[in-house]
Amino acid sequence: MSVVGLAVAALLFGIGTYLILQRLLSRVIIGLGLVSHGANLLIILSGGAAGDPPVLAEGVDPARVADPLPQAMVLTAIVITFGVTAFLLALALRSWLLTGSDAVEDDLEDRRIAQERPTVEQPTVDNDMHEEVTAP
Amino acid sequence: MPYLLLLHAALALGLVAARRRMGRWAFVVAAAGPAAVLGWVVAMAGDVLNGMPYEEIVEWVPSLDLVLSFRVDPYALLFLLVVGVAGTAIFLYAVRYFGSDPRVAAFAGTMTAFAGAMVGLVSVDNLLAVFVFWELTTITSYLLIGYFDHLKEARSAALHAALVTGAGGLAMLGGLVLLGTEAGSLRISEIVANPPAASPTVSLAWALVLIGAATKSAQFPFHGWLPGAMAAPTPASAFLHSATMVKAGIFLVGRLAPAAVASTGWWRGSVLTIGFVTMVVGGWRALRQNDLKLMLAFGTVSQLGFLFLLLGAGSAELLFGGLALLAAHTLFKAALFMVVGAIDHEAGTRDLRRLSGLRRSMPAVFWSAAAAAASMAAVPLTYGFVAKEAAFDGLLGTGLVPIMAAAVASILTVAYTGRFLFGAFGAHLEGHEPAGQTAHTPRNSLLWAPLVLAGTGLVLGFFPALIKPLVAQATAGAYGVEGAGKLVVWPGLVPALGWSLVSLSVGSLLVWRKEILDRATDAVGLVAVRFPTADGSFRRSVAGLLRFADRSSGLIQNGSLPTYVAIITLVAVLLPSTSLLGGVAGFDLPPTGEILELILGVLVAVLAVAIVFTRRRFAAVILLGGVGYGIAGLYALLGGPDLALTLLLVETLIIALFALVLRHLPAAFTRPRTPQALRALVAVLVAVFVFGGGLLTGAARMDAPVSDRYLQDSIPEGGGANVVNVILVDFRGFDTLGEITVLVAATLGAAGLVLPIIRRKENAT
Amino acid sequence: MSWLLPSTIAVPLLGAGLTVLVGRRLLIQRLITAGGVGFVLVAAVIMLVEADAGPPVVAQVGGWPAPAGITLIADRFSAIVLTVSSAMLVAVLGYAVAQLGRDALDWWFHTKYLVLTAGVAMSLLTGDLFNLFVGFEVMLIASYVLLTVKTGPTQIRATMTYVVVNLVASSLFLVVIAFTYGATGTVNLADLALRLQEVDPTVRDGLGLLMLVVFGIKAALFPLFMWLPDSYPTAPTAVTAIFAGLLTKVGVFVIIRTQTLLFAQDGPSTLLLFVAGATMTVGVLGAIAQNDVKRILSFHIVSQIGYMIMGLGFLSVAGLAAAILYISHHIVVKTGLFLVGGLVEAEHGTGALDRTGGLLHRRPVIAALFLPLAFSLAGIPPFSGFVAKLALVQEGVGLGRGIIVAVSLAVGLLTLFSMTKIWSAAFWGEPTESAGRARPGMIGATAAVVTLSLGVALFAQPLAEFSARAAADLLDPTLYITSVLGET
Amino acid sequence: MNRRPSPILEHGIVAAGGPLLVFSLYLVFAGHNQPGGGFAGGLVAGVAVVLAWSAGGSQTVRRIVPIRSSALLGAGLVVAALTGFGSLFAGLGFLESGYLEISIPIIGKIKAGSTLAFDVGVYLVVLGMTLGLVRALGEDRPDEKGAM
Repeated sequence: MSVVGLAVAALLFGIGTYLILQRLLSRVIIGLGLVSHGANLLIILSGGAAGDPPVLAEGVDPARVADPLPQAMVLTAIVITFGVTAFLLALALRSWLLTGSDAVEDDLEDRRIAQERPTVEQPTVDNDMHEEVTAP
Repeated sequence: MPYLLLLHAALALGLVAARRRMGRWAFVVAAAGPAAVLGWVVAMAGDVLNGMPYEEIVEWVPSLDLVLSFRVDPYALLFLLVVGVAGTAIFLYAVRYFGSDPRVAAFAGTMTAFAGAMVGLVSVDNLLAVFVFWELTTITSYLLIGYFDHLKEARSAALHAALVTGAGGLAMLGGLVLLGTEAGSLRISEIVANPPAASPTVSLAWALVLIGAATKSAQFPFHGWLPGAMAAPTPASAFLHSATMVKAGIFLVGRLAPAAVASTGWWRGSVLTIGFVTMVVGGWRALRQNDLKLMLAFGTVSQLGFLFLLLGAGSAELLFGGLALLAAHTLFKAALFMVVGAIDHEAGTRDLRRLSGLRRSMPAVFWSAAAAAASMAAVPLTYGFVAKEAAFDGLLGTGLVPIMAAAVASILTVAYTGRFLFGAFGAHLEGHEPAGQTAHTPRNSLLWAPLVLAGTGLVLGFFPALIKPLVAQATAGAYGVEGAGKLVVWPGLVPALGWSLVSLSVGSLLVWRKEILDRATDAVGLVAVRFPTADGSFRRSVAGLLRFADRSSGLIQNGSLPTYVAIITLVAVLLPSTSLLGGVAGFDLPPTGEILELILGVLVAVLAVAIVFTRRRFAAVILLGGVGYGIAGLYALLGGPDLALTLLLVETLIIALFALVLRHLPAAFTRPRTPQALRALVAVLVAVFVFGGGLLTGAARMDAPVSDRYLQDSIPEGGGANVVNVILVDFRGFDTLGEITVLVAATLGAAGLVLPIIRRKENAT
Repeated sequence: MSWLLPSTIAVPLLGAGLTVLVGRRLLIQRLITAGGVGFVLVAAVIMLVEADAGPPVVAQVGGWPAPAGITLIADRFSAIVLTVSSAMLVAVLGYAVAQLGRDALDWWFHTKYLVLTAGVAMSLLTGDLFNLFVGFEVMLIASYVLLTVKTGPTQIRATMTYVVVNLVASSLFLVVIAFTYGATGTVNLADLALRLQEVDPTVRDGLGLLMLVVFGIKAALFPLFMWLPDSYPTAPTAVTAIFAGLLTKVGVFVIIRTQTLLFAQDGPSTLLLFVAGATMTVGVLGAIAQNDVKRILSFHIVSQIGYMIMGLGFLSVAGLAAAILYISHHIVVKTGLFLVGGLVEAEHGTGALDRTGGLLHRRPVIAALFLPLAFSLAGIPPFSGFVAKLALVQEGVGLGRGIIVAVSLAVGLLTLFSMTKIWSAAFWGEPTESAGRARPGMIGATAAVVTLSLGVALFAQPLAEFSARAAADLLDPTLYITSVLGET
Repeated sequence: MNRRPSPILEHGIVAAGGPLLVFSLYLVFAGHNQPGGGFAGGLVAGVAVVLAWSAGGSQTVRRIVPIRSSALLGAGLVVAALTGFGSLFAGLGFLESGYLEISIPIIGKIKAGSTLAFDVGVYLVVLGMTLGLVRALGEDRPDEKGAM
């Protein structure tokens, strides 16, 4: 764990989040990339102090090598992110090909519901003097 | 008893399944249900009346106290009798009421299911089991009211009934569970034997139960659903909404009243108030109706109010009168509903302004109606009179106000009864298109059921001793009091008789001199017009609910992805911070790291910041790649050559893939249209959280990491010197298996997204 | 039997690989898929029996003892959730095969379905925090690609919302892993349970809250749920049904697992109960505002999650037992409702309630399938939802938590209200012109789910007893920890 | 991007691609002891694929690697999963590693075991992935019959 590494990770998170909060999918993807870099760096840092590569060749002191488990986890995470990013790219491409835009549009149904609904039928006459309730 | 319920269930399912073959004759089959109930009642009557209640336990979910503990005492037996008698008569009547249509059989099946639920409701001793059957009657009622589902009124009436009784039911469930917890038992018999001590919690429980019962029995101010329920076909109205289901609430308050009175101070007063208001409001509105069925419906509301207060007030005398009246009500009201059904069926209208001269064209119907109406108006020598005498007798002991209120309601009852009888069978009113000229005597089967019920009312009027043991035993069972009241043909010159006669004569006067009534209604109308009706209030609250739902979900669910992400990240940052901030005080900063690390860090930071400001997509991608390479450098520095290698390769491929996609997109970003300050704030918070969280958690470490094991075992056990690789393929190979699955699925998905659309474009050109 | 555990995950994965290899031979693909999913069901049932008879079934994958290797563990809780989930996977597969027929639009549907199955199994069975991340990712990538089985602009937008939110969640999950590993030096859940006890309480509680948020996104808790109703309804029915039934419930499962195993507290958690109440209320209000069958049902997913969290919030044996019962009931009912929603759409060509009507007269069988599920969802007796809700109410009353009980009952009423809305608009009314016909296979699969739901109600007692045993295990995780780590 | 594949460039790429592929295989086999492994190997091979695309688009990729990417993906997943079951049938736990001493020319004698087979599976999947992605995203010519 070093302050510099941590600061870099934090910065990547901040900038990544800022980009994710945009509407253009290509910016969002880049933002996600930055955030996942930050997250991976954070995992590496969580392993504690830096050290030698954990390759146990002759003359390597196991006490001085870096924690290998975070490295393995980050490797897995990197590759998973790679796969998902590739999918997202395809999604952006398809969105562009279909709609001519890679902006993430709002959900139309939500918008519609947020607008005032035409008033539900109100009883026009509502008192005891005008009974015209008819049942079949 | 379980077999009786199974019989109903089997009949219901069978009828629904075989609906195409059955048609309206389904009702004959269905009548086997209530008939079996009747048979059961007769068979068990001896034992039960001799103090040996029928008991049987069927366990469903005993760990939740959900047990069908059947217990039929005289009180339950009376209700079973009501279900059996009304059910058999109405089912057989329904055979002729309906035409031939496969839907009729499904209707008959639903009615049977309801009958079964009602039987279960009155014969179980466990409150949760009561609730189960209670809700079953609610949903069957919903389906039955909506039978004419092409009519909007029928659909909304069904909803109204379901919502009001459903709301009451759920309030009641809360109350019942609370009551059970406080009383230490969910068995009615045990709660009545050992009522919980008075406390605010217990009061709340009783109040919730009272609300449930009041909604089900259409008490003021919840009564609005009952007239609407008249949208159901008449057999359902007669059976559910006058004879049985609406009595479920009355059944329950009657059962629980002894305990409720013992553990609260306000129960009796509330029940009396609710009952009286309901009586008067119901009677008043019955008087104003022109639709015969609606008139009966409001009349039912009024009678239910009376029964509610009699059974619920918690005294033996009132219970005695109430039970007697309950039997009377079943007989005359079911008969009158069937009469209306017959009129509607044959004359084509139920509007009493248009009906005329039915007395001549439908004499048998007229006589049934007359006999039932006489009982309803409590004319001497009818059973209605006998029962009402008993009720008045009990009320006299309660005070002057109650008996006066009851007398007012009785006057209204007499008045609308007269209006019913003369309106339907007398001459039609001037200025209205007459109907009923084509009326002919309905087929016999439409007639005998109301005749039998109305006739029974007359017979019991002469021989009240036939029913007295049941009523007396039921009262005795609840309060341990023998001889709480009397059922006699002629009571002698007692105060109760006086009140009866006053009600009858004033009521008759109102029927005779209509103008008095009209003037009175005009006067009352000036006030009443300012009050909303129950039905109107209900509709307004539903509309309000819909508006509220629209507004609130429109506010929260605004459909915008950036908003969602912002909320999520904010919560993720702020919620844990509430706890983490407590640990900020006092820990050592970790070392700054080597100088090379610093250089690389600054490089990465500069590249990342540049991404924000670039307006060209490709430049942004290149910068992202730069960040990746920089981080790969950091990894190499921190002791991760594998990581550095992999990241370099991945970044290269990502840039290549980006390039492939960006070929199709415009080179520049469009400018964001919305203000960015909020976004920046969220971003800063996230960054601070990551930094602080990293420091805090890093400082919190107490133990050595598990990876020491890997360093030891890698060569001897894992057979490899590269510990990271050994972890990936051996120690934690399972992760890797999952990971390559992600790659496979992502590739298939990406290809599936892009290839078809490119093909389509190719085909188009 | 410990080999069953990894096999439950690896068999569908192997199947997924094989379906890719056989290419476009639909029949073989189907057989492989049915075999894979069926195997999971059988394995789940066996593990359920085993875990109930003795200690949890544990496998250390690769033969590496915990905490070095990855532990898979089927205790009563995970076994019951897996069993119900895999039963739904089998039923929905039948529905999908019938619906897609021979004109499968997507050659890789079966592969994705198997990957999803494996992801769900992995997430439920793993005893390792990082492996849980991998399991989530497997499940999610399958769900991403399944959402795009049929793609128009609407689906693209829906998928974007879904993917981006879930990626944010995944990044936050990585933060959780980093923080957790930083504070403890392990990712094995059982090991974590021990080590976290020594960690500074402020950090531990902070981690607990962060995990609640991260998994709360998957579980669609208030206020993290908004992505769900925007994305679920656009997918084909079979896909939405399985998402609705399983994915959020996996989130709930993980919340319950982590909050009980890692962050044990004494007594009811007001925070959780508040979240539960808010989730219920906001979800049901959203449902009331909707006018489309699948959108209504999607909001109800959110609302119902609240009930499960309510059971967790009590943090008592009875409360957790109720939550487990609720999960088991809900997976079945929700899947079934979406399948019925698909039938409605198949008959009308749309799920918009202003363009449907009269299905009761045209296809009474669909109406008969809808009613028990709808009433069950609303918690009306005698259906399964009632039993589960009763258990919650009883415990809430017993603990004196009146407000949440009142909220839960009121939400039940509103649920009933919106179910009658569907019934009234789609099943009652003038029949509209038929736009198609639901295939017998689809109806058959739905009927199987309905039957199972009725079975849950009928056999509620054994289920309730089982849930109580599972809940007791959750509240006293000693058995879990020793089963994984051995006696230490 | 209507580029004609230039034969010279194409040959050059193939010439460079060959060593890259060999290097990628080396990474797989050496990865257990040196930095490398199935991922790195697969990614290096993937870079070779990208190079091939840049030389002449999807057509060239297809000519150089005439295998369907789905076959690679499926095979990789099956190999990796089967490795796990293989250990089961060998009487070990799922994915438990077993070893075999084999000698391979050039690289020399290595202790190859189930982990190597597993890494091969990983390699195949990663290669299949890059191949599939490059083909899908790189597709842009009307005359091409793209296939996964």
